[in-house]
Amino acid sequence: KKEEPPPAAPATPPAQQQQPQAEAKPAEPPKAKTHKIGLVVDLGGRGDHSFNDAALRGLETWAAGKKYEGGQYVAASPEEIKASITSDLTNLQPPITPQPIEPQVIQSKSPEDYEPNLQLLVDQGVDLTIGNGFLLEPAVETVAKANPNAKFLLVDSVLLDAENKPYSLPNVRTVTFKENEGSFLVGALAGLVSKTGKVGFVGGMEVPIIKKFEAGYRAGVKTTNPKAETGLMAVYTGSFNNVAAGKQVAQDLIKKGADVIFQAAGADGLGVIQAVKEAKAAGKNVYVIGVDSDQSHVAPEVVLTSMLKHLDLAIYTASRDLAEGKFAAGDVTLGLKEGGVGYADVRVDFPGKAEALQKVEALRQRVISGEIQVPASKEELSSFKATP
Amino acid sequence: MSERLRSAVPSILSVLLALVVCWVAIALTRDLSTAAEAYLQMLYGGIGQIPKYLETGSGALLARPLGESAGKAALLILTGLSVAVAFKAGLFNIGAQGQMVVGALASAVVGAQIALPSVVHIPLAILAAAVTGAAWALIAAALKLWRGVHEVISTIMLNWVAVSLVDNWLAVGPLRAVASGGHSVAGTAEIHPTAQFPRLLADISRLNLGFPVALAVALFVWLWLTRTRRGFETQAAGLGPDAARAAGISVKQRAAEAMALSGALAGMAGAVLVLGTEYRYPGSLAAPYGFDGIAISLIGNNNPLGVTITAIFFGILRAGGTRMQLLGVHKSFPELIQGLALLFVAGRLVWLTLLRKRKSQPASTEVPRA
Amino acid sequence: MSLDIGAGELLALVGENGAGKSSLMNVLYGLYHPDEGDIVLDGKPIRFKSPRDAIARGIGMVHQHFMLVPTLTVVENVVLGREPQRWGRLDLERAYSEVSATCQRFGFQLDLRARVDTLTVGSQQKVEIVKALHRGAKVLILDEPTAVLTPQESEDLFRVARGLKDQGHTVVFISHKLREVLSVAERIAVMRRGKLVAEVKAKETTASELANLMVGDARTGPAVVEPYHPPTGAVVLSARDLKVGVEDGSTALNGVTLDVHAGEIVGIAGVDGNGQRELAEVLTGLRKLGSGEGSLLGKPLANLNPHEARRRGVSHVPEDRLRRAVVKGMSVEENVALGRQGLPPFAKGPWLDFKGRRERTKKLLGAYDVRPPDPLLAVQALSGGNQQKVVVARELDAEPKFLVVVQPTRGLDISAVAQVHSRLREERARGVGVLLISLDLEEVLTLSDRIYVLFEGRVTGTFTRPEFDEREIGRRMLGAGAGHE
Amino acid sequence: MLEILEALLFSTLDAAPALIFATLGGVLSERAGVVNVGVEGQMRAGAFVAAVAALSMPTPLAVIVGMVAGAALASVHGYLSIRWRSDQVVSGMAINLVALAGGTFLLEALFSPNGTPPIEQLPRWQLPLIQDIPLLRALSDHPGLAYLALVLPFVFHAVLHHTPIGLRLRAVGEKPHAVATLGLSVPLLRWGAVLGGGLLAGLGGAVLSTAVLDRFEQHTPAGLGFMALAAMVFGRWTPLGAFGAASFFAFGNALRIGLASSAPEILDVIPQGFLLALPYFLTLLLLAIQGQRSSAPAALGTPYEQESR
Ligand SMILES: Nc1ncnc2c1ncn2[C@@H]1O[C@H](COP(=O)(O)OP(=O)(O)OP(=O)(O)O)[C@@H](O)[C@H]1O
Ligand SMILES: Nc1ncnc2c1ncn2[C@@H]1O[C@H](COP(=O)(O)OP(=O)(O)OP(=O)(O)O)[C@@H](O)[C@H]1O
Ligand SMILES: [Mg+2]
Ligand SMILES: [Mg+2]
Repeated sequence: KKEEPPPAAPATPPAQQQQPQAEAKPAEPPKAKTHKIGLVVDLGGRGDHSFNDAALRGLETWAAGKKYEGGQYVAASPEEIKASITSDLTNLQPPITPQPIEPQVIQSKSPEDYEPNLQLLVDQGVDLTIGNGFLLEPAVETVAKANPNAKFLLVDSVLLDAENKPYSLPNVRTVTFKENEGSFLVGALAGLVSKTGKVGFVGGMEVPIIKKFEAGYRAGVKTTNPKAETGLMAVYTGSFNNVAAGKQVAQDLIKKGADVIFQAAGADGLGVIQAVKEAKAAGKNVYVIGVDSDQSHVAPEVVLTSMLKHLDLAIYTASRDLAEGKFAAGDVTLGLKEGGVGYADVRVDFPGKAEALQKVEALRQRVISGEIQVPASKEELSSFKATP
Repeated sequence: MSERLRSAVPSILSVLLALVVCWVAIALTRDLSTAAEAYLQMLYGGIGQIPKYLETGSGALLARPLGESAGKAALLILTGLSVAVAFKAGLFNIGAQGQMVVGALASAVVGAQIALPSVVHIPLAILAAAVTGAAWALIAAALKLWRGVHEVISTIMLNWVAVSLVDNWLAVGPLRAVASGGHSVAGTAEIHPTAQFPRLLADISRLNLGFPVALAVALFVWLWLTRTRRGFETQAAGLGPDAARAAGISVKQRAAEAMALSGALAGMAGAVLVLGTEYRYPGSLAAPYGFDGIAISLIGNNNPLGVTITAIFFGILRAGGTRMQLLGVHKSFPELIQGLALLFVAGRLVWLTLLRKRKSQPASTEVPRA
Repeated sequence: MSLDIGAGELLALVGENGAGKSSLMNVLYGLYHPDEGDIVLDGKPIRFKSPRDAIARGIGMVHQHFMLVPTLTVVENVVLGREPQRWGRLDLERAYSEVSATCQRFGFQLDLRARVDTLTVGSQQKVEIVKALHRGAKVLILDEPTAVLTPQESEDLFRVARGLKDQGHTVVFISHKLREVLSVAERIAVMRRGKLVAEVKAKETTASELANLMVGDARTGPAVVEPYHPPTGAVVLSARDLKVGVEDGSTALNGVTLDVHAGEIVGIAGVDGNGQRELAEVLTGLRKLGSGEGSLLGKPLANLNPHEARRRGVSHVPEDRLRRAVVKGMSVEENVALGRQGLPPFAKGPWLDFKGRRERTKKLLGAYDVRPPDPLLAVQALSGGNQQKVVVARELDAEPKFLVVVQPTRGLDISAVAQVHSRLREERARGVGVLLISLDLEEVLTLSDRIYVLFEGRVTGTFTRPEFDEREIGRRMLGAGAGHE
Repeated sequence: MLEILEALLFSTLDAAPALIFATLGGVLSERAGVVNVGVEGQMRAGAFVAAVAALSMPTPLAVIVGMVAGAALASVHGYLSIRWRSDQVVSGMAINLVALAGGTFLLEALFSPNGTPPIEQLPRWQLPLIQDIPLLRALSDHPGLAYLALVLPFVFHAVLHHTPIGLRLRAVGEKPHAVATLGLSVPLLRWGAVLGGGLLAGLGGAVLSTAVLDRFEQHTPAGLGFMALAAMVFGRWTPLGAFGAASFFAFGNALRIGLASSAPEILDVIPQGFLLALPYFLTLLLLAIQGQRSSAPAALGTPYEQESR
């Protein structure tokens, strides 16, 4: 094994990079061992304001205390780190603190690149390799089997065998989320906020995971505003990378009277936010609910809240575990109870806000207590009894 | 031979110029040493970490990158040949992407839905991809030959139709893989192990049957084009349709054949992807290999040997380009080099004029137009 | 080369194909640029950078190949480039009135609002002239204006030309038709191989003197008198009442009946565009027969295709060399193989036989004196004459039973012409039936044993060598005798 | 019902302008006889540069800068295809690939891989009278360029058929040699058309990043340029036909979206993928029925050589 300098340090002459670790290691103070953690993001890439940015936040900002600028890492200030932590995690114990960790992020251009990219990180000698997104499941599986001594974290999927049945490997930790539970709460809020009694949902491609968002969302709306659920307009854009398509879909929903729209559509979702922003500017009273990350910064005036999916927390936790030597394989499922999903601070004002938030909080407790079983699919939804 | 070498000069110069331009681009956005290091890393990523290998003697350090390069090269060889074969018949096939999509899907379906011994399963899956790709391309050929619809337009349309139908319907609808417990999986069901290309170096590397298959296909295309009567007729039909017709060659038939072969090659690229590494249709083909094929074909002078060399070169750049990210250099460089190289090749006549020394080498040996 | 053109004269320019007539006129018109030399207009040397300058100096040109935009109307074509405008808008009404004024002044009758592609060739010719006159041309250059006109239309045209001359215009016209040159022009300039070889007054010369001047001393005197070869063999082609339509719906062949026997050369005489091309295409399978019957080498003519034609033993030296006869971008040897690419020595089964091809090509290049004799050279790198030799060599090497040759010597030099002619005679001696289609009546008269005259898709005359009568053939070529068939 | 129609109309009007401009750009270039498969690349250049420029200048000005960028890329195409008589399809594809990779590179180098920072969007015009009339109010609340897109095809049509320059343009695409013999410069006319086409395609791209969105997004224009080619052929190379075809495509897309929200049952019968493929399929069908040769400019794709006949 060998230790390499930080990936983008320009001060390091190329020659040094190939130095064997034997020389480099004695120079290291044995205690504060720096752990290298590699992350392969899926096709959405850096800067999606959503899924991948959440993962990058967990690794770069939280675990390593760094930010990525112009192709290199610089230290992030404590304020910046603090600002990146959503309120539901501020009281986390122990609090989020940067660890001696060096991130190494690789972006992928196509599905067939996942596997070599993961392998490249393993070859670079990282201590933990993270695959972000269910698209990477087959690749993580293969690379983990080929490198039994390396540790892996698979986010957003469990390992699936050839028949697509879940199984586990001794060197892979997987984290999945109960998106339906978070979606349930934002759905409940949407039902309470909607004045027109019409709410919308915009999905990307019609894949099961997005259906899970829809089911939870519908259940939430049904709980607080049963009428709105029957008229709920759910549209799929057919893509995750076409902002304009998302915008057009949202415009259509707004024209048809929707005043709260929840989007789970990758880049298309940014188009949804755009459409709502423009409608607001034109004098309409409309809101959008973000997804994965707190998307309030994209358009503060219209983002009601965001359904948080704490990939950041999952990655941070795994990184910290690694730094503390506690990293263990296994399947982790994060729901409301575990703080793995939730919703972001509601920063916009609307009549009856306090009351509405109270109701949503009450629902949160009922989900956590197990009183409410949030449906995760269309079938479960049909048998779901809303109890306000 | 020297004649052929001379005709490759503009392409070689174009690629070199593109490499220089991109090097300058890295140097400008970062700094000189990063630029130098980035190219070195790209090379390591493409052909193996030779220094480290010499040090450690671990074969995987060479085999792995080479396997990746070979995988990319196989795809580029096939799509490049696809475009080149159509060119030879005077047709511009912009539809390799769509043909690859339908071919990939077909091989994924055959690989997953049928259980057969490996010796039959693999050829059958490849055949399915080739036939589907050919059929898709023949739509464009039919429109061209019977209705005069320019193949550039029809193949662009067919690309969209293929992607819409496959990615937004079949791959997320009837052919979608289902996971127990509501888990999400991308794409279609996994193919049977019997349909998977064997790995040539066991588990060290992803080097698989795809690369030798692509080379064999390139050899076949070369033989067909330069050694057989049919290939000769096809080239004549492409270069001079009127003269070819007067010589008793059925120009339409040769064009349709070439287009079918072109589609079959693109379809096989899809099969190489599915059977070689993905083991399923992956939901969508994010990389535009079909469009890359255009660049590869033109840079490779539309000739099977040139295409193969170009494809291997860019396969190395593509596979190695990922390593540039270790330095924080952008992931788009291999594509940029390829695009610029094509642009410079499009200015072929500029090169020839700059280089013209021999008068008997007419300047008008250009890409045939349809 | 130097040439003086006087104001207000009617000058004819004659010369063989490729003598440089069009090139010279294009230089005068500013379209080509002279490497050396000057144009002197009204005593002042000038340089034309583009036709714009020439037009501004009152030079107008009607090109050998029409320069009209088919999808535009007559008036649009006429005003193109100097459009009347009003507030930046194209003032079509003013254009109509101005153009019709021009037409009236020079006595043209044209439907100004018709799209040009709906007009007859004659009318298109008029549009071209109006175009030039409308630009105020004082010098009008007409490049082979009568090549595609009916005699009637030609008459009209020359009436116009004389009228123009009377109004003080200078008219230069190029023609191959010596008769009309003599009757119309005042002065005649003769070009040969890019040089001016003579200037004569029309009244002081004769057609044969002109012809001698044109072709040079090598061919002075009457053509070699050939003995008559009565047909020796069976009928190879027997065609009855062939009719063929062309793309624009008109009829190109309108009931042609002819026979070709083994061992004779049958010539087709006629002015360009009277069905010669279509006849050749039908007999080589390139064009579908409309109606009529025929047998070619013992099998029906209907449903012939080029492949089938070649299988039966038909060889074809087409007229449009670079388009139909050779494939640009392929080497000489590949072009030699064309048409027989599947047969020995060019192929072995489905495989190409490179060795056989190379040997055969070398042999042919030597036998036909192609220079340079390099089988690997790109065919377009050969000169036109050498390309033609390659084509002739290839077609004769196939040992045809029936040979269709169209314009076989166009653009060839004298020795090459002689070579091709002797090859054709050899083929006849070998018992091949040869159909020779040429616009060069001289050539047809020299080689043929029998001549059919084509006019507007009909045979207007049949002649056998002992009774060849050049004047009568010429009359038939211009339509005399139509309807006798 | 009215609401649905209104949504449909609004959606169409919002999405159509970029496509209309790009299609007109294609028409302009191709009417002069220069094949323009590089529309996609020119749009991408326009979209990117406009968004970058808008970071430091008023957005309307940035749109113009974006147009110039489209023209700059088109000039590469012009240089290769007019000056050097390169194959026009090849050089068009080359600029597409360069714009695709180059745009990605610059985006990553200067901003973030996913897009530029947000810019100030082009203002939307509230039309005073119709704002409150149901249905008609769908015409209000669009950026100024949307109204330009409704007018420009007619202006283009008028220029093409009623001005000298239009006449010359039509002529040069049909028979360049005829134009040359009249003393007009074929290269000059073609250059003008190619650059004009680049300006229009650049405008189409700029619309995407400054009016439809408020930033350049990494995938822009996501194939819209190729769709513009289809619209151009569908509209038989005429400005009004292009307008109709582009509007039809935009409408078809809006209809698909509208159906999903208004009549979700339909999607159970006809899969989304079918509806997505519909515009392209229809274009193919129409081309198959009418054939293409009839309407394309006769000299399209043929490099012009001065001294040839
Ligand atoms: N653009 C050109 N470049 C080079 N050579 C040319 C070009 N145009 C014509 N020529 C050659 O110049 C010579 C004169 O051609 P030109 O067209 O002037 O002949 P012409 O006397 O008009 O013959 P015709 O009676 O067949 O019209 C020919 O040998 C021709 O091949
Ligand atoms: N495109 C070309 N590039 C290079 N060389 C050429 C090209 N075309 C012709 N040549 C060479 O120039 C020479 C003259 O060609 P050209 O066609 O002018 O001959 P020519 O005098 O017209 O002869 P011919 O009477 O046989 O037609 C030829 O020997 C040929 O090798
Ligand atoms: Mg699996
Ligand atoms: Mg001439």
